[in-house]
Amino acid sequence: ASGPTEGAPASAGAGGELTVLAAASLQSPFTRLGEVFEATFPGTTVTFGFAGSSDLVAQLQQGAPGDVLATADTATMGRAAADGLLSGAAQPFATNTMVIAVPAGNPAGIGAFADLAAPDVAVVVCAPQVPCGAATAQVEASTGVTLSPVSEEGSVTDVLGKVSTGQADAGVVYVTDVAAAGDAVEGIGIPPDANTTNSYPIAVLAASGAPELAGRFRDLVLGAQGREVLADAGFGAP
Amino acid sequence: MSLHLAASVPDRQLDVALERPGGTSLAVLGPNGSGKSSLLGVLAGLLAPARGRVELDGRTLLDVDATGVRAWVPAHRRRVALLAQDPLLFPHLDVLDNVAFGPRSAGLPRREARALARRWLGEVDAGDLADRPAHALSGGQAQRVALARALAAEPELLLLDEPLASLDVDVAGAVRATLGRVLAGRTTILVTHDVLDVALLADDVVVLEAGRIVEAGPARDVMRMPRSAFAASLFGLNLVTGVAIGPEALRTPDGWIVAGLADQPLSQGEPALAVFQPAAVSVHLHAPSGSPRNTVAGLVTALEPLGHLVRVRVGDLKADITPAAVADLGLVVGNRVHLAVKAAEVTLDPAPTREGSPRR
Amino acid sequence: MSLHLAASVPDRQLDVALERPGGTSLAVLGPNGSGKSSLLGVLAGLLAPARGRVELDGRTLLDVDATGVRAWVPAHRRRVALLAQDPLLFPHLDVLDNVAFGPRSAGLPRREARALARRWLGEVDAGDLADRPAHALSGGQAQRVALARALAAEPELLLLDEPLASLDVDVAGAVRATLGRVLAGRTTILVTHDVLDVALLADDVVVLEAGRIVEAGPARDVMRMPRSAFAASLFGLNLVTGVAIGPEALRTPDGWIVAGLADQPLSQGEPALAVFQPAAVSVHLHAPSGSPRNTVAGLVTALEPLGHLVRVRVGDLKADITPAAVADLGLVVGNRVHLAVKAAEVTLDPAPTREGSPRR
Amino acid sequence: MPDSALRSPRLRTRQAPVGLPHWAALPAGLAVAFLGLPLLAMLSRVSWGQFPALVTSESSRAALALSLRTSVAATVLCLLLGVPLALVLARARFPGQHLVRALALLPLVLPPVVAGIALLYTFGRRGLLGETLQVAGIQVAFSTTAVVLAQTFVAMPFLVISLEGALRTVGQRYDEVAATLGASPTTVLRRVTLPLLAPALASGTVLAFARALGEFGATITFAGSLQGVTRTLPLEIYLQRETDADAAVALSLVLVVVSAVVIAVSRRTRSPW
Amino acid sequence: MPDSALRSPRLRTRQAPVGLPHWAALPAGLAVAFLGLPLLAMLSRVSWGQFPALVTSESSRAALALSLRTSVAATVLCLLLGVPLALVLARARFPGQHLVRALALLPLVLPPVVAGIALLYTFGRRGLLGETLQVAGIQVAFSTTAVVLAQTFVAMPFLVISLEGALRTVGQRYDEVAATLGASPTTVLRRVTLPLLAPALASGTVLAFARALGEFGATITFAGSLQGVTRTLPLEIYLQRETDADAAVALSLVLVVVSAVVIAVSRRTRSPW
Ligand SMILES: Nc1ncnc2c1ncn2[C@@H]1O[C@H](COP(=O)(O)OP(=O)(O)OP(=O)(O)O)[C@@H](O)[C@H]1O
Ligand SMILES: Nc1ncnc2c1ncn2[C@@H]1O[C@H](COP(=O)(O)OP(=O)(O)OP(=O)(O)O)[C@@H](O)[C@H]1O
Ligand SMILES: [Mg+2]
Ligand SMILES: [Mg+2]
Repeated sequence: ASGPTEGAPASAGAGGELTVLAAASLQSPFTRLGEVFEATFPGTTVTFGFAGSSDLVAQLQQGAPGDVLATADTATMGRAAADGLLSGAAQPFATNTMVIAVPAGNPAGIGAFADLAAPDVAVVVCAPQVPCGAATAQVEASTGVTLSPVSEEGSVTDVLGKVSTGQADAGVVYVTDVAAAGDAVEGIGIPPDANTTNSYPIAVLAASGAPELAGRFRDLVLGAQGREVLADAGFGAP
Repeated sequence: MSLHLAASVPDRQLDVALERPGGTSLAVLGPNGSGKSSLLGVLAGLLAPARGRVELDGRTLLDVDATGVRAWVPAHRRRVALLAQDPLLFPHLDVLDNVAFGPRSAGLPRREARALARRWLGEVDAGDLADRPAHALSGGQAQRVALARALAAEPELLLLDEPLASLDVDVAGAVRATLGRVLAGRTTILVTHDVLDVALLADDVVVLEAGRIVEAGPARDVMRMPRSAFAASLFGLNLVTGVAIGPEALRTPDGWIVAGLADQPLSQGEPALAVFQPAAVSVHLHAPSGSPRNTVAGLVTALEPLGHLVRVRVGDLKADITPAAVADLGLVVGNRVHLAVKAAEVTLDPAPTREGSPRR
Repeated sequence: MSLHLAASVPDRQLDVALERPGGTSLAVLGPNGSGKSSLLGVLAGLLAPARGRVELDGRTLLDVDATGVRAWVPAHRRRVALLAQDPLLFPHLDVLDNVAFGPRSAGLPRREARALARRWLGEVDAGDLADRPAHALSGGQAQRVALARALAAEPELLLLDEPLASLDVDVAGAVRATLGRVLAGRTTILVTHDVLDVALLADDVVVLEAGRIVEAGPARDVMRMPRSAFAASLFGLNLVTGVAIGPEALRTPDGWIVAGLADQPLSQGEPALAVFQPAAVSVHLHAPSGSPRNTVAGLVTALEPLGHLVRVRVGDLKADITPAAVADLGLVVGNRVHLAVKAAEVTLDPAPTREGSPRR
Repeated sequence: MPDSALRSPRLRTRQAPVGLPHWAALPAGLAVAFLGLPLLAMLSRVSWGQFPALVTSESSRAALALSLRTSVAATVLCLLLGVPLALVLARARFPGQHLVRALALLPLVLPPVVAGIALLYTFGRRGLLGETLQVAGIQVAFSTTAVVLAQTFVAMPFLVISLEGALRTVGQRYDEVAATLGASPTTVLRRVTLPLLAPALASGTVLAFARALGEFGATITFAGSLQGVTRTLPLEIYLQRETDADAAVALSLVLVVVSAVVIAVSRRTRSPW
Repeated sequence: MPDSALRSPRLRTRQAPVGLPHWAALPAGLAVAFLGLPLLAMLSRVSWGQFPALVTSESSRAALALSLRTSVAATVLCLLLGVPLALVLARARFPGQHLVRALALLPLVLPPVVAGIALLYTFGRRGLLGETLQVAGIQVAFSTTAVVLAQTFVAMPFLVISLEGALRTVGQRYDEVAATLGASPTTVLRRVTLPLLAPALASGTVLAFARALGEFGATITFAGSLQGVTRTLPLEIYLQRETDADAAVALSLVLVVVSAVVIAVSRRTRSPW
């Protein structure tokens, strides 16, 4: 089947179009890396498709065109691999850990994870069905603190939204989310022994019409420049 | 070139059959709710009869029998135009475009359709309304425009439902003259409550009562000698029914004996009817001496002006006398009077059968 | 207990003022589009005049002057009921509930309102329609129900816009009698195109033309001696205008000299009018010998049946003669004839001023 | 019989309808196919064995019950506020009317998530009215009330706009007649205007109810997602989808069935003329 | 002047309107407040300094352009398919009519994300029509076409339902008159039915356009989120919100302005009666 680069020279190097499908939380670092990539390989155009990881895999299963896939957890990437969507194995390029997000000024005076269990604190977390919720559950298990959240959201963005507007007193999110959210929220760390680490894998897609170029983008992400940009956004090393 | 109709619409209690030679006009008379508009609806294709058959100039417009619908030409392909009782001008078009609607639908270009519309508006004395929005008209103006719209469609069969009902006297006279000219040679069916319409516009008449034709015949015959109470009342004649008690006399259920002239002698014991002009009836305060024939007593129920005469109503009977006579007699409502009519003024006829007695 | 109205509605070219004693009925006559319905609309509160004032029994219903709206009672608090030209029965209610609408709105419990509604339906001969859905009525049936609905509202001022226009003869007669009874002592304004309504239902008459009152007076005076062409035409009278050439004669613009009788002598050179009955006009094929006064020649434009007479139209003039006379003269449309009227049959009067000449 | 073809246009009613153009069947059929095929596709993917368990699971039942309760409440709120607004927009004349009409459309164009944010800005703890409400002891955040507010906000325009269009189409001749018969504006509204509008009112209500029932973005943003309190069926479906898209589709069928029932009921209560 | 109060009910039109009940102003005002306060709250949060840069960024402009193109295309599709469907539903009688009417409501109750899944099941590579389309060389999913289809799918019911309600409210007396004047069903439709429905048609179209413009869930599922190809303004706003909720709100104001323009235009083209 012909890919999105149909009509363009198939050989990598100068010219070509690249479609990168990436988890929504990767939006800002990947956008920067895209600019870097376009500067390094003049004449290439990188188009991003950002969405939730499971959305992306579902779309690929239904034939969405793409050259590179980067997800926010290994489970969804595993689904893609199982479906034979990948060309070669996926490689981890970043990690993320959990953090407590509180509104600017920390009005409820949260100091540690255990404070979240206080009855008058409105805590929001991700639902266990989504990756960040699974991670939160692990933190609960390892700290022995049982939360009674006022809401179990479907995505980190929703948790963050509640916190940044002051609607909730605290939420459990990824470190990178707090970094991206700016002044509206503050992060309160969870000790590494109680925390969980979640790994971001990247892979070239089997249906890619420009596998070579796709490989170069993957290499950029995995390389030093990629590491730097990702670290700026709060991601940890793989 | 002719129209054949037979239809029964049980919902409306309508069950009629009629046959019209092409190019003639028929007036349909009858009380409110007798089915006149429904009859037009069947012809126009707006009302589907349970059974019936309509043929116009050899085309079968409608054929429904017990086995189902065998033929059905939809309204827009019947070439039958209907002026309904309610003007229903298209509210989103101006007057000119309302009238031009039929010609435009027939495929005429806009300019020509408008020119035609202007002509028809002129015919109904509404030329100056052309540029008005349709909703900014008075009742009578709207009716004139609706009439022009129906005429402008130039149909093979024209159906007019009380076309002149809300027109003022002067315009009604003028439009009636126009219609007289326009309808000549055109197959038309006209529903009306107005004697003048019958006299001036109709070749023939049918009278509907409760969905049945109770009388049918040439307009001048029906006007002269109606056989239904409704027609007699409409044409301002006195009609009395009873049983023949001789070749030239009948007795009413009340016991009144009416003598008169009969074209053919009545058969004794058979139902018969007598018709006479209100002007032929004289009013007396005391039973007139001399021959007591054709005299009946009763109470005056109403006194109505009628041109330069006064109409005295005594029950169902009417007598037209001069205002001077009213004054001389000192008549007021409630007076007991005696009505008399000369036998020479009374026409006697066998009573119609239930289905009416079409004279053709 | 009286009504005062002064209103001008420039959009409808309406500019009228009138004063009514309570308990009387006024017939409003006039050509289509002359503003009759608009006048009722102003009284009912459906049409806002640019300027005007309406007072009913001392209550100010409306007062608009150049400075703005000084008083405005909304329609539902005016106690003015309007029977509009279009029946507009509520399509979602049955007939009985349509009629009961007014009483219910006045606060009557459902049972009583329905009982009242049933009574009024009976009055207009529509008692058997009570349970019909409102949309399943014939035109005349709907009009009767609408009339019952307006009457059932028992208003202080009742406005009727052509209440009998589409009723059949028998029902029209019966309803007219009912109205005569119902309207007695009730302040009513009645728009009509029918002479009988004026004769039987109205105390007084105004004639509107192009939004102005051109004639006003007691019904019997206007019927006998109309001063507007429209009223003359409506009441079937001949009306001729001209300039007085003597105390008891006038000359028309055409040069016809008409002599007659005048209540007060005419002043020479002033406008004057002459009124006479069509029945007083005789028709001749040749100029009658003898005194040539009051004779005019013209072409026959129409022959219409009129009861037991025939109406001969010669231009604007009408002559009623017997069918026998028509046959004797061999009259057909287009004949040149001479019309003559005896001076003793002609009433002369000074012509009305532009604003009409109310006789009170 | 050779003429059986002639009988095909059966006239079922006495009142012969004016025919629709024949060609209208083609686009209408296309529309039906376009709307119907996805339903078919959904049905073909449902694993019917799993279906009963999925649909009767505690979380599903809680979500459905909550959805029904909140959607009904939101629809009632829409009627109480939206009908008067539609009347005022269609019948009154006042300065700033265009603005108000535009305002009534606002929630339609706002992405639901943004609508949720805007509601947070308004009724949230730190929102415009937040403090006032807090002082009054009203806690909107993370409550079922918040769900109802979110649904009302997104659903009201459907009622208002479709009702206003219909009001303009009917005109007010019958209202005038009623007024001359002495009916006060309230009586006119109750006994004439609204009954005459019954079909449009019914479709507007169905639209609003359906929109409330399907509401997702504003709810999750403004009210959160807690089983039995704020997690309506669409939110439940969204969560299910994270683990099993086919299960989410199966659950959506429940919404389809509910909507079918609503339509059936709204048809039945429609006035008969 | 002491009587100035008396002058307040100004009669601006000759046709004196039948008054609305006074109390209607209260709920209508509440409705306006309920719809308007969130807008105010939004406006108060926008950092106007950032606004121009945000709104004119390349990605925003691309998203807005795409949104407008696709929404217009979807609205046209809705009209082409939806108007005939509404006509058939309101005017024709056929077996299964209730089913079709229910079908027309379906996309209303389906959570948009599920609608997107259903569309994928239909037009996706492994969908019902997927193979057929693939053989024909047509790739629907994840293209701009997919955006238009998703928007059409969710927006059509708005047009159909509001139009059907209005059609039932107007009745067909004028259509009958037109037929007796010789107008074919097509002519009747074009010259009578649709012009008479103008107000309802306008509000239905506005509803459909607005729904298409705000569409998010079905688009992201069925079409993806590729800049310039499938990333419409709501998707762009969603992405913005990942990092900066206030930026997302500011961007939504663009949608609000676009909708205001659409309403203004739809008012202008409305027939004048
Ligand atoms: N739309 C309708 N649905 C059901 N019945 C109707 C409908 N219209 C009229 N009818 C009934 O059918 C019968 C015939 O009505 P039709 O309108 O034909 O009478 P008509 O002779 O035209 O009377 P009118 O002189 O009052 O116009 C009446 O009993 C009437 O009540
Ligand atoms: N809704 C309207 N908008 C604008 N002008 C109107 C409207 N209705 C009537 N007119 C115009 O106002 C004038 C007066 O109309 P009105 O309806 O009062 O006449 P009318 O005397 O009742 O006539 P008719 O005997 O035909 O009913 C006419 O020129 C008419 O065209
Ligand atoms: Mg009729
Ligand atoms: Mg009038």
